[in-house]
Amino acid sequence: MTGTAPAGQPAPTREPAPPAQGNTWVALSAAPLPVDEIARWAKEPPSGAVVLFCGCVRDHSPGRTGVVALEYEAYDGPALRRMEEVADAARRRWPAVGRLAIVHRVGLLQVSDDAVAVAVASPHRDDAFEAARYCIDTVKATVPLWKRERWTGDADSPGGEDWGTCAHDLEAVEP
Amino acid sequence: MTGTAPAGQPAPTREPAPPAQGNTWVALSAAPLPVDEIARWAKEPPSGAVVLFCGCVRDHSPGRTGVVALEYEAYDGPALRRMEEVADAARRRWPAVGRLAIVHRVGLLQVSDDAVAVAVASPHRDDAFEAARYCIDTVKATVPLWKRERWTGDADSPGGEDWGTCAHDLEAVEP
Amino acid sequence: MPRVLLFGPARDVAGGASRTDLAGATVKDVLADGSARYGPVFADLCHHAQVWVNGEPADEATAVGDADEVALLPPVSGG
Amino acid sequence: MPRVLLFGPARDVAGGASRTDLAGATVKDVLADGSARYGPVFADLCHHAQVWVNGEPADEATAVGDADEVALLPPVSGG
Repeated sequence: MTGTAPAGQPAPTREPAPPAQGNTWVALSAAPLPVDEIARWAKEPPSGAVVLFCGCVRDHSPGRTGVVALEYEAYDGPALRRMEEVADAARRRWPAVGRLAIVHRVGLLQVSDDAVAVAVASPHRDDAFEAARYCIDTVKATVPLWKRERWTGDADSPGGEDWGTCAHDLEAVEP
Repeated sequence: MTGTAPAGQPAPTREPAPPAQGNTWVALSAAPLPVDEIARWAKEPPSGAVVLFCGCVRDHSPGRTGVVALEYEAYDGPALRRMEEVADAARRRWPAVGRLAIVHRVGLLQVSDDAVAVAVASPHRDDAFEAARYCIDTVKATVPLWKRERWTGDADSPGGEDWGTCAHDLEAVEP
Repeated sequence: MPRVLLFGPARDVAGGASRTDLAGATVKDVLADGSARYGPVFADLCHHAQVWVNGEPADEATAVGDADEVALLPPVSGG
Repeated sequence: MPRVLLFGPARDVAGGASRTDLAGATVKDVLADGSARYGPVFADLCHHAQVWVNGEPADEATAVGDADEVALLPPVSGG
């Protein structure tokens, strides 16, 4: 149940590192997300505001309590390209944005592990907040990623494992 | 030009640490903000979303280029109380919010140093984004804090040091 | 035969395989071959899933050959 | 005499001191004493500053005594 890496598609980086150059850091990570490093990387002298969003594994989901683990899989290459499209679309909408990171975890996660991190830096906080919100909303709508949940039972209900509820159709990134 | 600690008012913590109990971490810090620790502290099992905002020192400000340092001073005790009022007001508006941190730096800061960090965790990201935005906006409007800027000169203009521009009247925290 | 990638719930209706080979010169044919092999649950999933060819959204009429990668993408629950 | 705390630009108009003692039984009297001592720049700043007594917003009529802390808070530029 690991991500499938079709011929010519990069597999998820095990330990994502900041890009050697450029203002955009997009990655899939099979290792725990380097959230501290992402937040630090985002900050540059002209930036007065950095917004970091972390989506992390909750101990519950709609209709399920006692969630203990999640497994994420991605259609790796296309997922990375969609994440890059999201970053580009955010820059078109908020041109003042400086550094921008979108990093999504794949593989097996425990409760409180970070599943996705978005960081946006900009001179002013309006842009950073709005662009970060746009990025996470659009990543969730457009990136081919699936999540399988595992939960424990109790006296009233058995434990189990199944795909996430509330699934929705993949959308395209609006230009 | 350090913060004035009137009798009975706590001075800023040199190295702020997470509260021993409770879901709210409010502090003034004379040391660099422990941003990584703040983001980690905010996360709990029921939280699916953490939004961290960092306001940091830019290399420019309205009408000033080459800013190299800032010095913040607070009316310590009342500033802390106002920050606590902001946290309480955020919880009234977004009751699902879990952990919430508001930590502001005082003293001398260099470019890219964090001046203020806000972290908000909640089960869903709507609340975390909105409450974080509310907290930073309301902190800036209501907390008695002043900033002095130091900038270098160039061929056309001399360097200097003065209070921040764009000053505004202190407001009360709306209930 | 095009390589077919099955993601998320799509694997459940194909015996757990994450990739398979199905015959067909168009996306429609490929899906029909999958339905013949894996049964009505597979056919039903196809109605709700998107099909991408070589990493880009495609439709039923898209022509596919041996060098192509067809991916079956059910609704996502990521993030 | 109440203790008077001067913040931010308020210090600049009082010779750089961050605290001073000024005489007066009300906020208004205290500010008048400051204007007499530090001159019209101080008086002018008072028109734009807030005055808090013991850490809470006050107004000109607020009575103050020896045990009280009067703070002069010019417009803020924090954050």
